[in-house]
Amino acid sequence: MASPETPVTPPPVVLAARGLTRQYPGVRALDGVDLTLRAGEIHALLGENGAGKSTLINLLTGAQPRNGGTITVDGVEIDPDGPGGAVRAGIAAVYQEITLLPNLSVAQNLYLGREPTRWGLVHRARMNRDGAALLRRFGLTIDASRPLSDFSTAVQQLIAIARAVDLSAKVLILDEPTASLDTAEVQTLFTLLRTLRDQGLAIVFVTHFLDQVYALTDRITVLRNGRLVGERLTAELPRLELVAMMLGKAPTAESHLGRRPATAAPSGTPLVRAQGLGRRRLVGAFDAELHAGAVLGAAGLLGSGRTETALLLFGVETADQGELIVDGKTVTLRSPRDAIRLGFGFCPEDRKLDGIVAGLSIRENIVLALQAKRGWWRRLPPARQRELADHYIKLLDIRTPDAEKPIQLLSGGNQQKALLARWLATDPRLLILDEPTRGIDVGAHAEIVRLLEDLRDRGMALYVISSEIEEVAAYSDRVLVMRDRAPAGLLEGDTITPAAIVNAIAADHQTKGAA
Amino acid sequence: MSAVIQRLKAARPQLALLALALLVNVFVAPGFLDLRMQDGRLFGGLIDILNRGAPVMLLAVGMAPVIATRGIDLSVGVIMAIAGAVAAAGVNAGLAWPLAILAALATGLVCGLWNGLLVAVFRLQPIVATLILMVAGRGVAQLITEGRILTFTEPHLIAVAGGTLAALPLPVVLALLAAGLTGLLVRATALGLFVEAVGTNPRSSRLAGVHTGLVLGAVYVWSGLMAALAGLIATADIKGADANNAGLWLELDAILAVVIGGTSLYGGRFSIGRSVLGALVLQAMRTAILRAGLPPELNLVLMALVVAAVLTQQSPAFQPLAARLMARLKNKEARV
Amino acid sequence: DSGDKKGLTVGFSQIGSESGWRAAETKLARQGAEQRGITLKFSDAQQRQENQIKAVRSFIAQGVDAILLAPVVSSGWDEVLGEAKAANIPVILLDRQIDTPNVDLYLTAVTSDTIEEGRVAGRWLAGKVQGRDCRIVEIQGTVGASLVANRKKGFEEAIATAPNLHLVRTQSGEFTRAKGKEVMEGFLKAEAPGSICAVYAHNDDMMIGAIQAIKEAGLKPGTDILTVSIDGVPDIFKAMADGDANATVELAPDMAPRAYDILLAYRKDHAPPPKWVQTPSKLYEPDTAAAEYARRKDLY
Amino acid sequence: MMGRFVNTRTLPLLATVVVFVLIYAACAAQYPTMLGLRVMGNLLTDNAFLGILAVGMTVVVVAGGIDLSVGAVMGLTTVALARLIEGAGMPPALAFALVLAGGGLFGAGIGAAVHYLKAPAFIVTLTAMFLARGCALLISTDSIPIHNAAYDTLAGAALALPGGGRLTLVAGIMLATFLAGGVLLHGTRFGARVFALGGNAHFAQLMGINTGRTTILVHAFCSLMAALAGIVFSLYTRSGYALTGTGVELDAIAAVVIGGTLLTGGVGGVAGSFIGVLIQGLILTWITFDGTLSSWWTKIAIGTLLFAFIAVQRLILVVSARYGRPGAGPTAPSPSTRPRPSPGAAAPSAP
Ligand SMILES: Nc1ncnc2c1ncn2[C@@H]1O[C@H](COP(=O)(O)OP(=O)(O)OP(=O)(O)O)[C@@H](O)[C@H]1O
Ligand SMILES: Nc1ncnc2c1ncn2[C@@H]1O[C@H](COP(=O)(O)OP(=O)(O)OP(=O)(O)O)[C@@H](O)[C@H]1O
Ligand SMILES: [Mg+2]
Ligand SMILES: [Mg+2]
Repeated sequence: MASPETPVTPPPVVLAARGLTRQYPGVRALDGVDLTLRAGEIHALLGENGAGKSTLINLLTGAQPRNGGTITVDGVEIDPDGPGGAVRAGIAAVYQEITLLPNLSVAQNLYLGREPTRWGLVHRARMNRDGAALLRRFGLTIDASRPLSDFSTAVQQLIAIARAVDLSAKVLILDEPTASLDTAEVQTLFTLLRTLRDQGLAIVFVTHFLDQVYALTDRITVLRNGRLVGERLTAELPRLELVAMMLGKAPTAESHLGRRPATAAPSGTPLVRAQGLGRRRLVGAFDAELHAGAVLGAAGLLGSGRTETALLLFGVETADQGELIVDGKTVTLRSPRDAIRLGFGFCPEDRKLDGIVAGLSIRENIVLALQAKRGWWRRLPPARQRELADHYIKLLDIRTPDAEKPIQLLSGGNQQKALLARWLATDPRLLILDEPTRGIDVGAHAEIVRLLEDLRDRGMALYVISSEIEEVAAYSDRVLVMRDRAPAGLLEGDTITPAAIVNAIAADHQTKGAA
Repeated sequence: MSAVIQRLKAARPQLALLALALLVNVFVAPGFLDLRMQDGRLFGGLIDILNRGAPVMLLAVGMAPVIATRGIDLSVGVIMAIAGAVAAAGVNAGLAWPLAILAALATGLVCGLWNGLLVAVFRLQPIVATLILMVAGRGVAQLITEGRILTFTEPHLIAVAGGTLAALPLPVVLALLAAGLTGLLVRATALGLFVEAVGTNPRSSRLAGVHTGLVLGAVYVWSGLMAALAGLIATADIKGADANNAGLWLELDAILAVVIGGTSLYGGRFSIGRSVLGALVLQAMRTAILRAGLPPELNLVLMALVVAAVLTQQSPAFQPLAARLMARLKNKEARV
Repeated sequence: DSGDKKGLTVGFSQIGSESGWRAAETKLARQGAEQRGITLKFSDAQQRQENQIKAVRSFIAQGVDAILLAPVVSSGWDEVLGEAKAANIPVILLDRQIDTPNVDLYLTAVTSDTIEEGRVAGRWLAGKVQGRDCRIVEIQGTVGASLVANRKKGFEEAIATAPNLHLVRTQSGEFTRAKGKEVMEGFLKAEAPGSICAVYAHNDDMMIGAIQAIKEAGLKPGTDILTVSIDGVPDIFKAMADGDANATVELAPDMAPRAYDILLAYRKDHAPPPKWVQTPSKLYEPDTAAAEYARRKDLY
Repeated sequence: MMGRFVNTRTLPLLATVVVFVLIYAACAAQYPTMLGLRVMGNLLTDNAFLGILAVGMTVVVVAGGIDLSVGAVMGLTTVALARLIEGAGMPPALAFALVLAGGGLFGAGIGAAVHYLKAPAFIVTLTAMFLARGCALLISTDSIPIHNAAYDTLAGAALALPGGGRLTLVAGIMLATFLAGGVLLHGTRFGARVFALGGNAHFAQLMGINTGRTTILVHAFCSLMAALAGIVFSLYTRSGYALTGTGVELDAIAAVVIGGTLLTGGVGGVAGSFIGVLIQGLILTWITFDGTLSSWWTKIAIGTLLFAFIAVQRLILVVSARYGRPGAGPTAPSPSTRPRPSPGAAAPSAP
């Protein structure tokens, strides 16, 4: 754990927010919260899902109007009328969901609104050059003139960070920037953030990874239910106490994952078997066996093709080689509906684009897959829908006043839980989960892992893709390791340890390119 | 029961608008609200608005789900013309009237299927996909009538517009039935949910197992069917199929009605009932303008002003303003 | 592939196909061309002047022998007709006059007098009511369409001479049956029952719609409310024969055949025809309606 | 090598050009006169106003909006010009400046309504269309010829091309407008903002774009173009008429969409719209050259050709997506999990 030396005289306050309040219809998302940022510090903003972290950030940048409170920068009160105003005041932010524009090029995204010009026209060549140079500082060597949509979530995340870093004069705010990054990229980012800190920037850092909090930050502000719990120096706050601050109670026994394998090793005929399944230009042929009551984990670097294996298994993409055998019969999946009919479920990784149906209520989002499975004619009676929704809201502890709220009003982590509920409601035989714990807070994280184990023990087959290697190691019966869009190994039984997985992933680490 | 109250509450802005529009009518034509019974049929200003508004009500009933899927159907006016032409040509060629009506409805279905195919399977942008039929379809209708007004005397076909059922003009009954049936179809089954899901996020919906193509196709087919019914009414009303003018620009009325009914052109939530109210608001405004006795050169400007007022009233930016105004008024009252 | 042998090639830029009358004019243009061995290049402008200009330019580029133009508006033709003149292609206007300082741009115009049409209708009405007080309602064509002002003006001129005639309401029926019906319904509701004595419509289609509205209001068109309209389409003759309508002013749809004859004569003896060949605006009443209907019903 | 130029951005444009050339070749094979500079010159002159409208429309559509009022604004402009020059005796230059300013203001009003009322552009501009058309009719229901020496000079100004063809001033204005529109959209900061707005208005705002100002400017530009189109039309016909341009907005939208611009916003450009305009002009020219189609067959033919064109364009796109160059390394977008702004592919789209 890095323990930054505490300076004798506290550095000057750059930004002071006092009594920030945000009232949504029915929810007081933020209630009189204070935040003090000092020059040259990295400040962790922590709290459970729905605690109000993102809301606080939205108020700081003026992305949302506030119902009360003041913000001063360098002692001068500001009233940002929008992110544009905040940037002028020296504040830049990376929001929780990537808010870049997929229809623009990488360089255009980096320099939107402040493009270099020559003779009044945008100087494209220079913009692309500068953009590429900027990204190289983040370890990315890419052609900045290519459309943003060509790049993976991770790369986009880095681009968003690069943009904000380049924009921020005084304050840099990062809302869960590491959620979709892997270890190497996280290290690059941290090095850079430390440099920026040393140059006097104030950095706000939101995350659910406590390791990262201790590795990087100097000071911690904790929120709970929209209220300020306290501000502490990282070095002086023990881990357990921090968790207690966040949860409002002492953490239950294991906050750390121990390996709890299935009661019996998977054997016999698997429920689903993929043999040489693959698709040209998507992912190379891979084998996978999914047994009832067992977990197959998938590990790999970003862009290694784990998501693509899930897409083939769920019929989102149609395989053009190999075969898929379900219940001993070869099947061809042409659409997700085919997979659902076989009793599959799939929680995609990008919850905003592929997961939630934003305009609809939490209830409707939860029942959607089950209803689609039943067909349009056999509508679930409203009472049954409410019952289901309430059941899962309680089971998964989704923080919401009621099931009729539009789902986009939930905090990110709670949306993720609602999506899990959508598939649990269909009672699937095979559940495919792509990054199920991304953006989930410490408390909920353990709960979800316990839930997965529970599902497994009740006989469900699980295929879990996760970037959190410890987690994969903890609950998997087998681990499929992917590299460069092709399978790179299969770990089984006792050989599954975090170290072994890392080794398998990194077998030829040098080849890992930029993207 | 509470569901009904909830719906009425949701429809408050539309109901308020309708009341306002009717008030203007009363002002323009005294005795507008009188209802009288004659030969087993109700007569009166309100009935006129329902009756004249029936075609656009039908179009709006078909258009609302289309718009909810983030689509648009520009071809409904033309489908009206084609369906009318088919029915008229049918009875004039000696086809029995039920068959002629069926043929007209089937034509609407086929037109809708074509639109649905282009949107759902070929993935054309809805506005262009339906523009194709909008352009070519008028020609098809004219081809059937050879550019003339095909008049007919088949009494049953005429009764589609002139008949009476339960003391109401048949078009009113048909429009209300169609609205009711559609409402039932989307709300008593899961179709409504699927339509709204597909309109909000097609990718998520597909991943959740919704047959997005089928949903998309179905809404256009339904819209075509409703348009054909509207076409039958319009044709029966003038006892002739006017391929050149039937349904001309009515697609815009239908879209306006749906939007006044509170459905966003960006897809998602929709309401059949409120769309019908939207159509009635439009018709009431139109009737008022027609009867006001002002020079016809003013019609368009009046229409623009009225719609602008509606837009302002419905705008979210206006709501807090209105609330503040109301509060201030109340304060004043209290003080007085 | 034009101009082979001796046959003439004529381009015809028609306004569109917005009404039965227009369809009849087009049909007669085709038949007339066939009878005279003329190759007709037909172009439908769909109500748009720019399409007509495009069509005329295409005709010029193709080198047709003559151009018939039924202009959708009266102004804005100088440029393109100048091009036709430069290419030595005679242009004959059908249906409507154009507004130009340079009448050399076209050979002749075969049109009716649209103001006169309104006057004929007005005069007939004045004669019909014979000094009784009469409240008239008017159903106009599409606001802004070039006929509308003239048909209104002529009618107003004619009734201005009779102090007993009052034009009480006017509204646009957009030249269509459905709108004509809706407008008439409105008139009947807005005016005191039984107070409307006559209705004047700018075309027959709107009148047929209005007649239906009058009937549905429980009145007898032609008796309780007098009707007079313009065009002379078959259906109005039928209505007259049935006693539902009183009068129509004919606008002869055989403009193109007349133009062909003028053109052929001009090509033969090169004597320029008069600048305006006016078609008659004849008023028809129920007495001849049955016969006229029989004569016309296949023409349309 | 080609890879640099043929990418997801330029492919739809390329497909459009290919189809245009194919159609032109087919037409020319049937009517050799159509190859002449005269017909080509006419194509530019006769579609000049549509082209100018399409430039404005492209910008609005790229910004994620739509403008149904352009035809009416164009009509209003012609009448206003006729009234000002013919009725009030105003010098044309002043009248032009006045109507352009008026157009810009009108558009700014539309933009403000769209932004502040949060009303869909479709409905706001539909209302604006009623308003503009209504005002035009209030100014005059008759068509007013413009007799003015300067006007005649401007209207007649043309570059003679070989073969009896002419490149008229109005055609030149149109070409210049496309150029200017291209520079504005693809070369300036404003253009970048327009694309950002169309890509995702909310994200654009979070990235610091003043979306309100951009929306207002975009609509102001579109109406300005409509006013310019009105000037061009009034030069073209030397008159003003209230019903000018009825239904032209749909032609402009069709041209823009044919040109590969997505109605969902964020993707497109003016070059495609130019071809879109030419294709529509070509369809009409071919129908006139044919000269045998009845009124109804004309409509059916226009619709069918429009469909055929779009179908071929889609086919080219689909085929090249499937068999085209392999994905650019491991970071190629996976077809179904990424938002693909590939043209024409967006299934349901907001109008
Ligand atoms: N637009 C909105 N309308 C209503 N409620 C909202 C809205 N946005 C957020 N909320 C509510 O405000 C609360 C705080 O949400 P916020 O997104 O700030 O949480 P968070 O701490 O960032 O959580 P996470 O770790 O899951 O990202 C939540 O209860 C959420 O449901
Ligand atoms: N939802 C997505 N978001 C971003 N990029 C995606 C997505 N799905 C697929 N891709 C593309 O596919 C490539 C493969 O990366 P992808 O993220 O799918 O692999 P992965 O091994 O599943 O990684 P991750 O850890 O992100 O799940 C990416 O580089 C990206 O271009
Ligand atoms: Mg958050
Ligand atoms: Mg992935």
